[in-house]
Amino acid sequence: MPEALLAATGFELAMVALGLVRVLRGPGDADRMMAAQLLGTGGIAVLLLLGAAAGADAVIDVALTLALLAAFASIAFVKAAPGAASDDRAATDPRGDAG
Amino acid sequence: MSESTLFGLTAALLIGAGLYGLIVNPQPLRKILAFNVIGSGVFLLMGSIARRGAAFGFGGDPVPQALLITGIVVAFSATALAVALLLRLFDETGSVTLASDTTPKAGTDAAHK
Amino acid sequence: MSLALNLFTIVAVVAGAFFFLAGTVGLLRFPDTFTRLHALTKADNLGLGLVVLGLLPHASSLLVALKLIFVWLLVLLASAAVSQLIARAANREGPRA
Amino acid sequence: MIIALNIGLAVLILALGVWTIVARDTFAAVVGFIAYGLLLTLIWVQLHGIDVALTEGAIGGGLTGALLIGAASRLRKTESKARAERPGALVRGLAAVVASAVTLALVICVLALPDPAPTLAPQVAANIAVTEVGNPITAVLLAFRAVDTLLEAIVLVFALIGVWSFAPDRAWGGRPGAQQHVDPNGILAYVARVLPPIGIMAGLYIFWVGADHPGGKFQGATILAAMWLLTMMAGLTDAPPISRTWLRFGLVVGPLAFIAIGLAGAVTAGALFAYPLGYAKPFIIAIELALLPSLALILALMLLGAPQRAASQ
Repeated sequence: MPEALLAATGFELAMVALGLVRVLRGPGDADRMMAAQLLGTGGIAVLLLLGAAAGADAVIDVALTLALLAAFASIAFVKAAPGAASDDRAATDPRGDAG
Repeated sequence: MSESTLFGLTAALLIGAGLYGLIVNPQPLRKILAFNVIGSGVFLLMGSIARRGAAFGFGGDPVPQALLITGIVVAFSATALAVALLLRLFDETGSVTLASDTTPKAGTDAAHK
Repeated sequence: MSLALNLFTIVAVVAGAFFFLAGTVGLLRFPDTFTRLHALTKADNLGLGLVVLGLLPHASSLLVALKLIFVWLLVLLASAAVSQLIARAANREGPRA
Repeated sequence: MIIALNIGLAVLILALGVWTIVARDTFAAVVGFIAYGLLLTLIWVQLHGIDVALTEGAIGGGLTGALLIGAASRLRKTESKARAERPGALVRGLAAVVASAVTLALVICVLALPDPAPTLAPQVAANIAVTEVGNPITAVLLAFRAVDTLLEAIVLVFALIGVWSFAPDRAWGGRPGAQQHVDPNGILAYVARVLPPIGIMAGLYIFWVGADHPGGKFQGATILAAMWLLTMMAGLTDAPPISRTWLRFGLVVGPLAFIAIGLAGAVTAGALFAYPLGYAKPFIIAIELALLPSLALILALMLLGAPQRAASQ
């Protein structure tokens, strides 16, 4: 069983590595940030699989920490992006509500 | 090859890459980034040495591992300090160039910048 | 019983891996920022959810199992919020191909 | 299988490290560095340093990433000008030679490390029972090498004073960071209402299990700091003026309690930073409890940077 989990870990890691190409290519800041977000989720999956393969329960706490802070860098990006001050208008703007 | 040797060699390469970036990149923020790469390389080297000291059911020598934790936190504080200095320089002068340091007069300026 | 559980784990983890693959391919191949965001957030969280589901039978205690689910719920919350915020930021910046 | 995985991790982190150095765009380099922190966390797990992985995941990926992203966005305008200052081929070549020499020396050192490796694990294993904590890292941090940890806490306070000292005169004693204008019904405010209660519980949990399992005050305090920062970024709370008495007290309560208990050891246990036999665990927990709010405040305020607004605003 651990072998199968390690194989899955390797596959997830390969996916994370492929997602990195988007960090390199961009083209926009939002694309790069998005790729970092995917890496975060993929990294959490890798951690959980590694922990299960090694039988180390403490690894889940690492995943928990990553999950809590996953949004943090992205929110910092959104707040720092040019035009962020107009965020309160974006919500009433019909375009901003489309999502 | 054991994982401690593998990641020890990785650490050596990271330190080299960071050192190159620290010297070559003209932007101060990039120098801070490069410095962080060097720092993490040093941490990784120490961690791989700690891993070699695994014994008595511990996954690694706990003493260097504990020091690594304090090291990571202190590295963050140093980065925060450097970024604060850089942002103040930017607010004050509108630029973050270090180039003027080559002229003698500005060179004396740099000491208290 | 153990064989059935192992089989369940393998099926769920492989299905999760498939969604990670789908998300990554979408992130790389879709033409602009918003479609890429779509691929990423849908596939990615389903992927992690399936991985978590697959690992549940192997949790050593109830607390560990609950923590696993909790990790997934946190990621769901974070990525749902972040994808909307990033989409808004991209909207200001203008989508790029 | 595990070796292939480790080699994959090593190759990935090297690629990201190099990308962080050579990327044209600073923002791209910073995002690369965030991914780099994530991979480093995975590598710490592979090196059996779960405590270190927790710290790196919380600080390297979360706080440092947010700090650098903020700085990169603000400094974007200066980039094209700075790029022109790139040193010539001679300097770059010399730098490459120096960096290669350092790497080569380190590689030789790594390959020549003594076998069996010297280790302090036996001493820790022999003495950990006296401290009554189950996590060897916590025993090292708060019993065997307590002075290091105390000095580190003091370094953090000094670093924060350093950050504050970059405030312009008019903002001295004022609030750090810009005022946030966020839609109170928007998604950011929603996350900042839902996530912090969960995050505070998780932070306290990570702090509490640190006595016997991986975790502890640094990791817990980082999560608490991140939650507080989240409410500030969403405009639900404002950064406090740094001249507030409660704030200043909160910053030093941890180090002061640490020093007090350390000095008390000279009387009760016959040595500085020694604990009376049988009371080690209560004292260790008391120090950790006092350090937790101090560390959380320091980490959050360091990320906010120097004060920018007068206290009355």
